Amino acid sequence: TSSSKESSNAELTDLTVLLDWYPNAVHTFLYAAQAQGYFKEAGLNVKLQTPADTNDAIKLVATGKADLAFSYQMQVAVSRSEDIPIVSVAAIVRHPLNQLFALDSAEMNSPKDLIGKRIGYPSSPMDEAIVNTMVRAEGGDPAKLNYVDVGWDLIPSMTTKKVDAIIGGFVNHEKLLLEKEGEKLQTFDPAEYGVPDYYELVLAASEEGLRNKGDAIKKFLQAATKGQEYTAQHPDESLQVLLDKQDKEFPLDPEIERKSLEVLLPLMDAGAEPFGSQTEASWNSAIDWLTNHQLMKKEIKANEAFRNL
Amino acid sequence: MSRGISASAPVILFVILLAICWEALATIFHIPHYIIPKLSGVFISIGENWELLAKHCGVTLGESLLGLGISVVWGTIAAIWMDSSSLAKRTIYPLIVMSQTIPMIALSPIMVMWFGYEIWSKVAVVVLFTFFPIVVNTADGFRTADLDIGELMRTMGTRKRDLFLKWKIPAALPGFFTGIKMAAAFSVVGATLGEWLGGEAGLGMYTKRASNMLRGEEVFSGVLLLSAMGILLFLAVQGVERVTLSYRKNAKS
Amino acid sequence: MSRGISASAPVILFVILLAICWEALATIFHIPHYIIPKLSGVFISIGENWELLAKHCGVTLGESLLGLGISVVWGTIAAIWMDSSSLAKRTIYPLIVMSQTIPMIALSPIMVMWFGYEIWSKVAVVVLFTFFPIVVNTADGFRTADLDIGELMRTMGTRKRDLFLKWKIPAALPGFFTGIKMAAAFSVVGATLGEWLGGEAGLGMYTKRASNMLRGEEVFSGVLLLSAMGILLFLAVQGVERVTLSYRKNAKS
Amino acid sequence: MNGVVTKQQTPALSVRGLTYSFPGERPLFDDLSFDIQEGEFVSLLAASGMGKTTLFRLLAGLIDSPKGEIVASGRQISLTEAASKGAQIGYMPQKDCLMPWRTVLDNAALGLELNGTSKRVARMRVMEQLPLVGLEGTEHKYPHELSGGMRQRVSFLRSLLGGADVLLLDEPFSALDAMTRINMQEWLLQVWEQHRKTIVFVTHDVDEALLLSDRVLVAAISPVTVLEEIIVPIPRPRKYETVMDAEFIGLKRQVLSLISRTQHRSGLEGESL
Amino acid sequence: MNGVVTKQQTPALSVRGLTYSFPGERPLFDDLSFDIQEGEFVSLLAASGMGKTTLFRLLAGLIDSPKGEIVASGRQISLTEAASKGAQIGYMPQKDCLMPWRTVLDNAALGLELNGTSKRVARMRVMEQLPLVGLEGTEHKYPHELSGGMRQRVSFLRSLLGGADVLLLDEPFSALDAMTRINMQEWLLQVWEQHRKTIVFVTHDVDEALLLSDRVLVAAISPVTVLEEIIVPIPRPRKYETVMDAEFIGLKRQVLSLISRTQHRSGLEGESL
Ligand SMILES: Nc1ncnc2c1ncn2[C@@H]1O[C@H](COP(=O)(O)OP(=O)(O)OP(=O)(O)O)[C@@H](O)[C@H]1O
Ligand SMILES: Nc1ncnc2c1ncn2[C@@H]1O[C@H](COP(=O)(O)OP(=O)(O)OP(=O)(O)O)[C@@H](O)[C@H]1O
Ligand SMILES: [Mg+2]
Ligand SMILES: [Mg+2]
Repeated sequence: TSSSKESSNAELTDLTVLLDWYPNAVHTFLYAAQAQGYFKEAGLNVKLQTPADTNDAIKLVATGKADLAFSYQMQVAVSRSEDIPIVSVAAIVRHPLNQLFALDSAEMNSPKDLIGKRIGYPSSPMDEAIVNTMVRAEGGDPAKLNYVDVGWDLIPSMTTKKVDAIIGGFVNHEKLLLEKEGEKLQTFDPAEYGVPDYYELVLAASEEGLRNKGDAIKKFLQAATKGQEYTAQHPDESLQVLLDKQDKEFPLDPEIERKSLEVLLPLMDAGAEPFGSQTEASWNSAIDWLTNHQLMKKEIKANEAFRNL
Repeated sequence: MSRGISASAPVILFVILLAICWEALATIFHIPHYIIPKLSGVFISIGENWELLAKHCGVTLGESLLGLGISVVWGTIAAIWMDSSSLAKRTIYPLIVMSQTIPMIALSPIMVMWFGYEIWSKVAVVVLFTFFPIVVNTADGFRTADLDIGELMRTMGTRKRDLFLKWKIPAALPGFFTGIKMAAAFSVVGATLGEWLGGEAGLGMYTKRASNMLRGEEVFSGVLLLSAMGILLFLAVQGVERVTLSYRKNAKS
Repeated sequence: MSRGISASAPVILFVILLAICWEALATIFHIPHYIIPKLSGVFISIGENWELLAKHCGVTLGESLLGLGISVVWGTIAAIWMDSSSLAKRTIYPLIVMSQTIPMIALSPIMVMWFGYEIWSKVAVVVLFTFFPIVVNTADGFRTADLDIGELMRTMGTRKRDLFLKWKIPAALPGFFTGIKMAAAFSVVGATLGEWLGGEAGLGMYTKRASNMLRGEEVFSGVLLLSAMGILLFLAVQGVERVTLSYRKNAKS
Repeated sequence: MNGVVTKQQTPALSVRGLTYSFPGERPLFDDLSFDIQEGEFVSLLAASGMGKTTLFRLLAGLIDSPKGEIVASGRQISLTEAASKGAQIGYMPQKDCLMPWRTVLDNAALGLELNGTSKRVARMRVMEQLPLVGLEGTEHKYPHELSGGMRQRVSFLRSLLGGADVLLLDEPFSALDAMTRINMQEWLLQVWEQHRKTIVFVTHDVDEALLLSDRVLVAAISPVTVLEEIIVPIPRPRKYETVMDAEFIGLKRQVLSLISRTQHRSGLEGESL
Repeated sequence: MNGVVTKQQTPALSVRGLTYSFPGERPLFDDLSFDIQEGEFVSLLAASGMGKTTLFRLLAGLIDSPKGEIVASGRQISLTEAASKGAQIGYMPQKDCLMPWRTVLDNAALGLELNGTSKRVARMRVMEQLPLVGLEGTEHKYPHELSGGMRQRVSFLRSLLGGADVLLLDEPFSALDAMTRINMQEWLLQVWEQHRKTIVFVTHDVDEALLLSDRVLVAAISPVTVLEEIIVPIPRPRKYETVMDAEFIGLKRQVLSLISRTQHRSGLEGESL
């Protein structure tokens, strides 16, 4: 594009962004921004990197090995209570993606029906707390739930009937994959059953990073916002950029990613607010919920956990 | 006894030194506690959670021992079989090598499908980790048994059983113990990995959960205990070896 | 050559049988393809993606070989050191055992911190996997060198260097090769695991992503290639061993 | 007793048309035939490297010979049968082949143990015999703590206690001093006479061969096609002074002249040193 | 040349007050002192298990003795020094100690190689000497393909080629037949005379000891406190017929009477078999 000429001679600032997972539809806006030259225009040289998991990503950002990392609102809160100095700078996906799944054949009407059944979850106490809340909201006794830690194998554990329901799967990924396999699913959104309607995906920076590279991060967010706007307007073109990029490493399934993006776009939309903006209310409710479930080692202040740049 | 202590003095000193370095470096270089927590913090965490840790220790130890036991029994049988039949050797050995080249985590759904989320999936992983060193080293022990002694026994009209009991087995014992020592060290890692594939209890699950909750001290207290468990298993086997192969000790002095 | 083929006939037959069973069972029992795909599907997937797979193969092979090379060099040096000084032995050996008892994935942030996301973090994992068998087996080889030959050489006024070159090294070679063979099998798993800790390329990354996408065929094509790579590395080392230790072959016939 | 008596019995060992060579080597034996009678004491003399040990291994069924036939006590010897046939043959190898993980006591008791004797009884019997081989007090030592000659004696004791009727002894006394050797010879003859064993004895000591044997077999030319036979008609019990007798010296000269025909770079007897 | 001449030179080996016992065992040597003169050929006779091999290992610096002093060519021998002192002493162990991964050629060349001789030259020299030990044509065999006597000869050749001035030979010919043994003896004497070596020779063969040596040292009583000395005044070159001479027989009787004092369950010479 024409704008790339102007910035090509200017000094570019390096910015490393750690993804939450391998590149997929949720990252489309970054690839779109990259392709449209928005980052370069903003004087940035953005490097996207896939870590082993988001726990690693947060630590690497906190130690300055990377500038930004995709993380989860709950994870940022817990990190801060563990004295890991990171701050959420943008809410990327504004609603829970992590929902409770059961096979249609399990014939559940409410999370309460889980009592006496087995629930698979991926080694995270947070997931247990979510289901407990959902069951309690329906008047059930969470103490009667059977949890099975299924590690990495959420889907196989359910389809081979080792468990009756799973928590930890995302509506924009696991659900789509299962449907593609011909399995009918029931999903229960935690937000509808007493869990705060938290931000699923956020971008986190370290306190130190904000001090030193605050400007660059701000510019990055502005460019990303443009990327998101572009994606919303041209979802297919944007997605194609991602798919083409990934073809060289590992081909993504275009059908799945397209559906995923369809699911994601409304959940990423901040409405009247600018893309990524966060509210103290959301943070307060998330922190309260975590505190109630004893998932926080110590109290933290909501207004320190996030910053709208 | 006192000799054992003086023999292990260097490594004890070294470990203490290491511990001091750990604490000092973590303090001096301000290494973030969530990357490497201070050793003191780890010990405090162990102290606070010792009841829970003891329970999880027991679970992991049980899985390790069970898996190790199965590997010892079946590994020895496989080694014996491989030694007694070249057909078996040419079939089993490549398969065992193959089993080691398969990145097991890729097969975790299969493990779970076959063995479920009970103790058996963990035991299966332990077996996968420990079978190989036992078979390889025991088979090696058999293979290097002094052929002249075997010939001599054959002239005495020795039955196959006695050839095994009185020639092959004593000759293979050193290799067998080397194998079990290696397997003992591996078994704990195997159990940990097994727990990561899904499990309710055990130190592996403890560290994974702690890691998901970003609690560095707890992760490291789990790791420390796992490592200690592995080393203790190793030392236990070494102790049995020392007693069993006492004739070798003399041979070296 | 023809002898080599007839010697490996049983295992080839067995593998073919295994392949047929795989295909048949997957078909008959309707096992979901993302848990165990049909073998034919796996081959089709390999055929479709072979260019990509070849690229990833190259990456993983490079990591494995680099790590293996480093382990061979440093493992041998460590074994030599342990053999020449009992202090070193009593210090290094427990540390090496310790290193094997630590569930490495628990330390992945440290690996990444120290070695970054480039090839070095993968190589580090490979080294962690392969160092141990090489050190243990080589040290064992040194330890079992015939002391009488060593004594004889000492009376000949042999310098330390020659004692090593002409006595210890030839005596340790069989153990050394056993160690490298085991390490070769492990190296590929190490590289895979390293890639799981974060990487852009390699068969490990390929299988991990495929597994996340529920693409069983692609997972298994990665696994199959990884396993083949491990076996080929193993066989390559075995080939070198056969040539180097030809005197032993005679000793057995 | 002497050689003439035993001649009338059935052969304990019978070799017919034996031909053998190690793969890729010159043949060691070519169409060799000979008999050892039951109860006979036969010595085998041949230069180093001519195949005595190999012959013993063939007789003991440790190597299969593609050509020729070896019959022990009426039974064909072959590799596959060897393991199952019971302790028909007691072989004392040239190397001592002691088990490093067994003490002197348990090494010597091996043959008895394998015969089905209980461990306790086997040990008791060994303990009784240890003084006879001059090893009293060493029962709890391991082989690496023994001198060469002591190892040889343990090996010898093990073979004798094995209980086989045919003994193949491969240079059993080569590492022993004169005195110890005499004791061993004495004891061996005692066992031979009491238990009516058949003994084939490899030695490089011509005096020893003549003093102990009914017959001396000499292999002179390689490949061995024939074993030259020298019957020792000296009556038993023999005395060590016998070596000075004219008859003995005559036999010795005969043996030495056979041996010196060996196709071998050879010094002649009486050559100057 | 004979023993009397060499007496006037400085000792090649000097042992003073040597006391040694294996840990937890009865002492083998107790305050033992003796000298070996430069250029001397000395044989050592002692019953099996009395400590000949142990003495050699002490002399070669392979065991450290806490008590007593061993001086070779004016230099104190100790364990720590042994490795660095260069090939002062050529030790031929009782076991052959051949390297299983080396051929006959390379095993025999070991000593030369370690002396700094190039591999090529070392091999050439071995190839020249192989016929002298009757091993021509076996140069590419591995030790396990050799007979016991052949292995012993390879080991002997290796020691001789090592180039040391003092040779400690521990039963070098025990596994050899009479003819081969004579050749080896001949060759050994040749080397000894040509290169002015000092040789200490362990054997159980009294004739061999007397025929080869300037002096015979006999250890009769264990623990060894003294080595009885018998000087062999027979002029060189000696002949094998010498064994029939009265002088020789007298010496032999002397040696045997010394040996028979050994505190050992002993049969007397001339006892009936
Ligand atoms: N495993 C083998 N492979 C090849 N050749 C062999 C093997 N074993 C022995 N030989 C050869 O066979 C020949 C006879 O060996 P054998 O051990 O039978 O001799 P021997 O008569 O017992 O000699 P010695 O008196 O030295 O013990 C030798 O030339 C030897 O090199
Ligand atoms: N490593 C050892 N540990 C304990 N005792 C030993 C050891 N080596 C040898 N001995 C003992 O020392 C004594 C002398 O052994 P040595 O080998 O020196 O005898 P030798 O005179 O060479 O006998 P031979 O003529 O049988 O070779 C023997 O009684 C033996 O048991
Ligand atoms: Mg022989
Ligand atoms: Mg000795």
